[in-house]
Amino acid sequence: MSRTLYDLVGLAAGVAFILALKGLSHPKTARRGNLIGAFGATLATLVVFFYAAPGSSLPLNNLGWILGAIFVGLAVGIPAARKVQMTQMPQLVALFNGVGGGAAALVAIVEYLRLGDEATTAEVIFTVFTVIVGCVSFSGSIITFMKLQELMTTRPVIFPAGRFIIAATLVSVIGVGGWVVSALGTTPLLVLAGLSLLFGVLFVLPVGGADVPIVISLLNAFTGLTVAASGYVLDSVLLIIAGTLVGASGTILTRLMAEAMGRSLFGTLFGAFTAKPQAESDSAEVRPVRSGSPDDVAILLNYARRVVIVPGFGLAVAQAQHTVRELADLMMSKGIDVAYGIHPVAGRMPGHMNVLLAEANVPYDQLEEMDEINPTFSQTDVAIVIGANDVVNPAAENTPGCPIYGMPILHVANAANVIFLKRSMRPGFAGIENELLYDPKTMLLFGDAKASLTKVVSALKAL
Amino acid sequence: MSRTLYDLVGLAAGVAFILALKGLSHPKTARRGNLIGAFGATLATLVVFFYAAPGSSLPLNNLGWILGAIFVGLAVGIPAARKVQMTQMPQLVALFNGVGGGAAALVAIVEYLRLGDEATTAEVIFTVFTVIVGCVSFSGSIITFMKLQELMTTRPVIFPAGRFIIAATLVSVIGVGGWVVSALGTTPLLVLAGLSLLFGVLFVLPVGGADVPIVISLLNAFTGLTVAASGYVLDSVLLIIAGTLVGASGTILTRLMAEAMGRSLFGTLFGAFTAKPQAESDSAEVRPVRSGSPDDVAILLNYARRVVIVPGFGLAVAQAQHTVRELADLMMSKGIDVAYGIHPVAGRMPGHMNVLLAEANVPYDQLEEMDEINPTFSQTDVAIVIGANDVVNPAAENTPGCPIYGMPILHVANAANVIFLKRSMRPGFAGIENELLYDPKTMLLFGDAKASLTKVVSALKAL
Amino acid sequence: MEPIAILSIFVLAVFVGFEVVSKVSSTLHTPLMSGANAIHGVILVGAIIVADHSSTNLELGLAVAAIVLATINMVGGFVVTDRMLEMFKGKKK
Amino acid sequence: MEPIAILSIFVLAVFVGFEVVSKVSSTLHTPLMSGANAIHGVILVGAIIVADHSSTNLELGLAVAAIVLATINMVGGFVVTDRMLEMFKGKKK
Amino acid sequence: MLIAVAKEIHEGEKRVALVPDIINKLTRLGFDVVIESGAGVLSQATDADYVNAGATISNGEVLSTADAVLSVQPLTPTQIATLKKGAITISFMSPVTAVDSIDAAAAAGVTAFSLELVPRISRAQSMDALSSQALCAGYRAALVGAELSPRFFPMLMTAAGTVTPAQVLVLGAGVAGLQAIATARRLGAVVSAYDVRPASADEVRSMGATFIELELEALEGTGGYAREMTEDRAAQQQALLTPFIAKSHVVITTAAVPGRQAPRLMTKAMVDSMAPGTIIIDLAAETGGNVEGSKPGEIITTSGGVRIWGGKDVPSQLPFHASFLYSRNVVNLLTLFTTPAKDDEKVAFALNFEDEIINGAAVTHGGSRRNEGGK
Amino acid sequence: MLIAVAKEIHEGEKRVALVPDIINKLTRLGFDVVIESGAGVLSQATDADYVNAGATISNGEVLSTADAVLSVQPLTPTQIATLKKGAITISFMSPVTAVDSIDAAAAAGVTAFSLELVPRISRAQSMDALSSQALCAGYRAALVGAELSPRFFPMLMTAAGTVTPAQVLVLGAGVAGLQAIATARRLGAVVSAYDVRPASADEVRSMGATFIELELEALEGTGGYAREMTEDRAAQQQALLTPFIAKSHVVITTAAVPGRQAPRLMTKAMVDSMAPGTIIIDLAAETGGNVEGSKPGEIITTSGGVRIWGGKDVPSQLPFHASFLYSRNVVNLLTLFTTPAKDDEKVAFALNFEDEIINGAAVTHGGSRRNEGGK
Ligand SMILES: NC(=O)c1ccc[n+]([C@@H]2O[C@H](COP(=O)([O-])OP(=O)(O)OC[C@H]3O[C@@H](n4cnc5c(N)ncnc54)[C@H](OP(=O)(O)O)[C@@H]3O)[C@@H](O)[C@H]2O)c1
Ligand SMILES: NC(=O)c1ccc[n+]([C@@H]2O[C@H](COP(=O)([O-])OP(=O)(O)OC[C@H]3O[C@@H](n4cnc5c(N)ncnc54)[C@H](OP(=O)(O)O)[C@@H]3O)[C@@H](O)[C@H]2O)c1
Ligand SMILES: NC(=O)c1ccc[n+]([C@@H]2O[C@H](COP(=O)([O-])OP(=O)(O)OC[C@H]3O[C@@H](n4cnc5c(N)ncnc54)[C@H](O)[C@@H]3O)[C@@H](O)[C@H]2O)c1
Ligand SMILES: NC(=O)c1ccc[n+]([C@@H]2O[C@H](COP(=O)([O-])OP(=O)(O)OC[C@H]3O[C@@H](n4cnc5c(N)ncnc54)[C@H](O)[C@@H]3O)[C@@H](O)[C@H]2O)c1
Repeated sequence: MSRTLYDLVGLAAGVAFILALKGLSHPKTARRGNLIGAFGATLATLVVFFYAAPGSSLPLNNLGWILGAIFVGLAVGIPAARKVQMTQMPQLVALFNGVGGGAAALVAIVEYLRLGDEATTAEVIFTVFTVIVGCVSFSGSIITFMKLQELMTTRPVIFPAGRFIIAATLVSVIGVGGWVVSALGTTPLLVLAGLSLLFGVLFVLPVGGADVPIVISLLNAFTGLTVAASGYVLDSVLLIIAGTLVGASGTILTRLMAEAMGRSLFGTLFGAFTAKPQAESDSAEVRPVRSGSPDDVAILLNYARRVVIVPGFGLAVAQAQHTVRELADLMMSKGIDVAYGIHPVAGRMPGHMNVLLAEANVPYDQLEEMDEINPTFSQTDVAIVIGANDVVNPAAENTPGCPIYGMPILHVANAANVIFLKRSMRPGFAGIENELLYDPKTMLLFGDAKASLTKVVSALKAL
Repeated sequence: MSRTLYDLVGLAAGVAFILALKGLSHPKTARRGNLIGAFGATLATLVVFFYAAPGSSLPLNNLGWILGAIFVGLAVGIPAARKVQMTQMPQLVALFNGVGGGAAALVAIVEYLRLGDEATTAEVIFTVFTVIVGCVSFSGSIITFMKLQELMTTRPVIFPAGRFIIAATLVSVIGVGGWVVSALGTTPLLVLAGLSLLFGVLFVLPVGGADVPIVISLLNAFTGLTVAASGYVLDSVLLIIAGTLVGASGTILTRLMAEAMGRSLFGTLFGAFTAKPQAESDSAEVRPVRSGSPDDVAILLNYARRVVIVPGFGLAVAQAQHTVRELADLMMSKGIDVAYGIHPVAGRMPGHMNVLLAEANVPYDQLEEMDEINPTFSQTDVAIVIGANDVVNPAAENTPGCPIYGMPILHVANAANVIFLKRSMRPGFAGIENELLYDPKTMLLFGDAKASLTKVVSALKAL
Repeated sequence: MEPIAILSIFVLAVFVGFEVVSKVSSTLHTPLMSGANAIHGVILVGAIIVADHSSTNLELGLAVAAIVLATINMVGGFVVTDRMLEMFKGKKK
Repeated sequence: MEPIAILSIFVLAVFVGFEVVSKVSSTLHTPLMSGANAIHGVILVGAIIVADHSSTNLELGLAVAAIVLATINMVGGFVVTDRMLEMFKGKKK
Repeated sequence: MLIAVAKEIHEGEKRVALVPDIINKLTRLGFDVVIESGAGVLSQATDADYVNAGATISNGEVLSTADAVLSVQPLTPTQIATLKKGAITISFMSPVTAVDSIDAAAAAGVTAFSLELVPRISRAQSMDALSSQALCAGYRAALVGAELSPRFFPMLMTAAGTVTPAQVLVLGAGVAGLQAIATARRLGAVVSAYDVRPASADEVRSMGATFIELELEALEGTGGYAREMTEDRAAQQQALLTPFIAKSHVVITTAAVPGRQAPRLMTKAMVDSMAPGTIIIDLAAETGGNVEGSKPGEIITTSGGVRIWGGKDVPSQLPFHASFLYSRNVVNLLTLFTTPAKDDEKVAFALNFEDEIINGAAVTHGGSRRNEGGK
Repeated sequence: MLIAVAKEIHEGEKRVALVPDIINKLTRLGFDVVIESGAGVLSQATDADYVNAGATISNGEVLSTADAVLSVQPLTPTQIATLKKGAITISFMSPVTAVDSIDAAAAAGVTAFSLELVPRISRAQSMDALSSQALCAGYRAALVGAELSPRFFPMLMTAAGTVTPAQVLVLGAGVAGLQAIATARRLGAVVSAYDVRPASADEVRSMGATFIELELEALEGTGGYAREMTEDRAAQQQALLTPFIAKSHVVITTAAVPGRQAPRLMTKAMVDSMAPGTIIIDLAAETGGNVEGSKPGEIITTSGGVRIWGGKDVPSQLPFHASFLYSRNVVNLLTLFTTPAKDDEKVAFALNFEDEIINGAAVTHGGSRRNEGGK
């Protein structure tokens, strides 16, 4: 196979990766995007077997070892990916990222060993970069995996003088890296690898559980850059393009994730250098809730077959009746089945919701009484609770003695997903906590109902 | 200056061009984008003077000629661009595009002359491509310029057997191109240039006035590709990147333009081959109107300081009251001054508009009576007429004897821009034509008012 | 390849990478990260190349380890991404 | 430069070109076209290079003509684009 | 020149032909305005308000010296007899019902304008008192319907059960009908409507109500008005409407054909098909009634418990705004044939019978009747 | 077990304690239901409707054999004397105004439930007849205000000039006040409101009206009710409200403090500050009046041309739906202490005075009075 053809196939695979990322950034095309990516990767892998670099001959040397190793990889990777539970996916991604980083580091080391003194300075620099970043990614990812899998504490691990140790490690990594470049040699490189692995561990330990996904994303981007660097050393356009793509898109993605989660990227990453031990003495644990963005809500709605809107006093306070109707109309135009579930005492006046919704011209036949709608929640994909609280509070059924005990409620908890639009964690009229807010299937969208709905409408339109 | 530095600067200019196009595709950043592009171009130009290709020496040969030519170019280009009237800009762009194509063709010819027999096949192929496309672009642009400037008829020029002549020309262009590649030589190249110029003329002649902008855009994209091809021949990364960028973005843009204008790209381009003489026997001339897209409307609104909404019966028919309020709220949230101008007999019942707008909760103080609002139109940037017609029809003032003569009207024509949202060119209640629809400052957005408004709202939100 | 060519490719790929993901919605953050992660599994290609080049046992061992890791990364990555995206499947209409 | 490098650059630049303009609103179509048009005026660089290389009068003449045309294209293009964009200037707030 | 406004003497008439806030428009033209004491009191305009607005109040007779007399109801023949020769009077002076007054005006050499006859052209819309008063009547019709109904109009879902919305049916969707639709819809009722004019389907929908399509030919007259029905057609329409009427809680009828008796839309049988507690508002009661058995100014309760409210002087029931709008209509018409005071010239009337509006609306002039048939 | 519904004998009472469509709920539990003939006629329920729904009609006396008697107004002492010992009666039997009946019930060994005393807890909302009837009253208040006003409520821009919207002021924004706000807003009026409870500002705004903030301390009582005002505070409030009242076209007052006279919100001077033609709707007229000079069931016209409508049995003016809602409240309360028929067991009452609602609402039991003060 000619070099030209080989390069062309590599370029084609690179194009496939671009299309894959493009596809993955839109819900409608995400699956197809992933398949295109897989196709590109398969193509790129297959073609190496048919291309013999100048000087060597087909079939590849060590073909048995190569095929055996691939087989082992498949035997480990596929079942792991297949069997993992939905909730454990993030740690698996972390692990996969880590092994990728490890592979890149190993490739760099082997190539370095082979080239020996022939290596140009540029090649050595890229090799050093690959080894450092690959190792950091490997060990860091392992730690994030352990945190997410709860094999270790999810809270920031901070030890006395930790930040000095981390800083010292980083300095030595850089120092040894310089040593490798100037002196060459296998030993310094292995020392470098070891130190990098240590730095990876130290770097991730002080990161708190909530920030871990951001760190994974960052390590992912870095791994991409190591692949690009390997591409330089191995003279492969494909690796350069693929690695750079991942590096660039991963960087953007890391920033987007940090923004979406309301975290400071800087704080997350350099927390390790600034964290002080006393930070450990946290206040009483706050119960976690799942809060989402308008985009998340829009996507849930977009892929629902049936949505029930549950309005309450907050809808009236926000005067969001027109916007809620707009949302309902939009969903209906997408073929989603939409109904309003009206609790008899929602609001602060009998018929409060009717007054509001009639003002927004919501057709009367879309309004369903509590007794009509309650049996339908089990066939409902999303119940979206807009400024209501007491009327969906399960305490009315299971907490004898609480002020609303005995009041019939809307059984939104029977829906597959529950979305709450409210401004805060404050309770409603009756002043009692709503357990449903902490339910794993609940997503909270904080903010004034009108503002939130407006954003959801835009996001849904954009899908 | 080292080759590396020279290349780096070229790459930097390429990046500037990317940023320029990125900026130009968003109203907020468009001007800055253009400046970045200009900066990149200046940088790229200046740096050639300091880089001497291996073998030659600084200063450049023929420096006087070069500087003189640049000076002439500046002396011609700047005043032309400065003085041109807004309405004549498209033809100027066409002209600029044409001279660009001509320049690319000349560069290719000169390089070909210089290289002589040394040229590789690839170089020759690229040269031939550049010469053909550059010449077509040049002569085609000149014809579009003449059409737009009304130096010749704006209607499709179709002559008997025209399509056969065009096809024959194309075949000879390709044939001579092959001849140049296989035989080399100056004469064939000049013949090629001549034939290409002829083809450019023939290609554009049958295009009707309305389609001309699409053709300009296409020629622009092609010129971009010739620049990329020259980059290959001249071994310049900058030219490759810049040319490819223009080629790619120009192609997309051509498609977008054709879509926005509701034209078939294929039909426009290959009209030349399919047009038959009898097409000339057109029906009575239809008066041109300016119709826009929701995006156009949104941009006009976004950059307005004061907008007056003029609702009419069509708003009621479309039941678009809620959507119009949403639009008004959105504009107000952007700091635009918004008022509703209510004509006393808009609709079909006294107070019809009040009933509608009150339903949508439009605050009463945003509604202004005819006598209040009329004097303010001259300070109004955009008057958006939604499903109204008779109440803004100037015939009421200047066509004695027409059914509405003597009725006071809203003087929307005094606003800087008038937008009409209606479904067709049909008249209103009184059944008389509205001259204002044909006014150059009027933009029509066809479609049901509610659907149109919904799109405008989305577009405005996206800005 | 000439450095300027590599640099150009790098710069352009950075732009492409930035552009294609710059407007992704937050629900797709995780699948996108996972997909990108799978893509860098093509280091497998590099691992195979170095395995082919390997002359010592050390080199071969390390290369084989790299192949195993890279395969896990690539194949597992695409499979897990696909699973994550299952929610976007069942859309009627 | 190697063909594969050039091809890669070309392909990536095509993607960049597609991506950056793919969502432009129609009001910007004309300014964008005009801006892109100005950009291909960098053929001026090529024209200067060939003018430098020119050895015959014919070559020089053609090259000089190319420089004139390219300069008009580039400079005029940016200026006219800027004028078109004046409407986006006066935004307060 | 003196413009006089007499106190309305027709029973139940609460409007006044001129409200204080428009008087400055007349005085600015150069007119003097005199108001009979107490003329505005039923529409919330006190004598003091008039004086403040620039009019004079007279406790005695105001007509004999006036150059123009404005009123809502037509002046009686007795009143007309006291007018100056050549004086002008503007009022609702229908050639169908006010024949006496018209004859008297002709005899007295008075130029009488009938607001009913102002042509329905765009330019005349500001003088169109039929529209402005129909607007008031339509609003009242819906309000009275809501007031009389034993049911809520809106839907309300409450802890004590769900109140279903009232079904309101509007027959005749002219100005009054459309306004009745609007008002009933605002209150939350589910409204449907029927009319014979083809354009009305769109107009009804534009108010957010449902239009009832019957498979009957449209009856389009001239000037946007309807034509009269044949008996056969009336029977067909009644039959087709019966099911819609039977399920309504409130029916509002507003159908009219200019210069004719009101069309009969509902027979006794149709009324009897309705449930007890349902309400019928017949705005056309004064011109013969759209509904069999309706009496102007009365609420008739049928044996089936249906109440029929017969409208009488309905706009008068909203006296403040009805007068407000009426005043403007009258003043706009007056201004049409007025040459304002300028320099030394005094204000004067200039009747140009070439003008479609003046020609259409003047029923008497120079001692004889004009415009026999109405339009 | 027999449940009886007597015809209401209180003058002006048009409601009935049980409407036909809820009767199947009682018969399904195992009750027999007897209705005095004609009991439902004023709320559009004929005897035939009751029979169809499963009740029996009695032309004679129905009370003496009944185990439970449902009514709207409290039974008179005479009626109570005819009841079986241990029988149950449910009605509006206010410990403040219906002392005679309560004493009679105690004496007769009857268990009397007062709907006024049902505690305002979430579980009891479906039995909260005060709320359901206040809803009817609030709707009526706004409708009557619109009906009486000589002005349009909505804004209308017409060829004859622009009608400005009515300014409506609602004082007291409880259930009735909020519903009045909603209805007036629907009609297009510009509505503002005032109340003493701190939560009411948000509630008023949630109806789209403007809340009037006065610099006065809030008066929050228990159970979501207001506290009584001191005289000093009353005077301050009156003074601060005067400018708002003076510019209103319609004022609707609904203020109440449970078990107390209605607070005086408007003095005569405040009434006089209003323009002629303005309307005051006093929903509290029966309990002393929020407005000085209001009389229940009458329209008082002041010398300044202001009309004050004094509410009397206001929910009765919407008899169909008021009865509909009331019936459900009563049935829900009854069901609370009913053990339904099952297998061989007959339906029975099981009064559990541990239950907050039963304990709160029962005013007499076992021969003596309970719950002296009201809540
Ligand atoms: N219907 C009646 O007749 C009546 C009368 C009196 C009392 N009640 C009582 O009122 C309650 C009604 O239940 P409900 O579920 O409708 O209301 P709720 O329980 O009072 O809950 C309302 C929720 O809306 C949220 N909210 C307030 N303003 C908001 C805004 N601008 N945007 C978004 N969210 C907003 C609040 O949370 P944040 O503060 O976190 O935003 C609050 O949790 C019941 O307890 C009922 O018994 C009813
Ligand atoms: N107010 C009154 O009391 C009253 C009573 C009777 C008559 N009139 C008369 O009615 C007229 C009122 O003037 P106007 O300007 O309000 O109305 P108009 O002159 O009748 O014009 C309405 C315009 O709306 C457009 N339209 C209709 N449906 C639409 C939809 N769904 N989406 C978008 N556009 C739609 C129509 O154009 P397309 O068909 O192209 O969409 C039409 O040109 C005057 O002539 C007046 O004299 C008034
Ligand atoms: N262009 C203008 O200046 C102008 C001004 C005001 C009104 N108009 C138009 O004039 C038309 C009539 O207005 P109006 O309210 O004065 O009319 P109207 O009072 O004469 O009649 C009321 C309605 O009754 C309807 N009607 C007649 N016979 C009927 C029947 N048998 N069954 C059912 N309905 C029947 C008529 O079609 C009309 O809509 C309307 O379309 C209105 O929009 C035009
Ligand atoms: N949780 C429940 O089950 C439930 C049910 C119904 C009503 N409520 C609440 O109970 C409260 C009272 O309802 P209501 O309508 O029966 O009350 P009400 O009839 O006792 O009083 C009417 C209103 O008058 C107001 N008021 C009293 N004195 C006043 C004064 N001096 N000036 C101005 N306003 C004065 C009160 O604050 C109240 O809002 C409301 O907040 C309502 O939302 C709660």
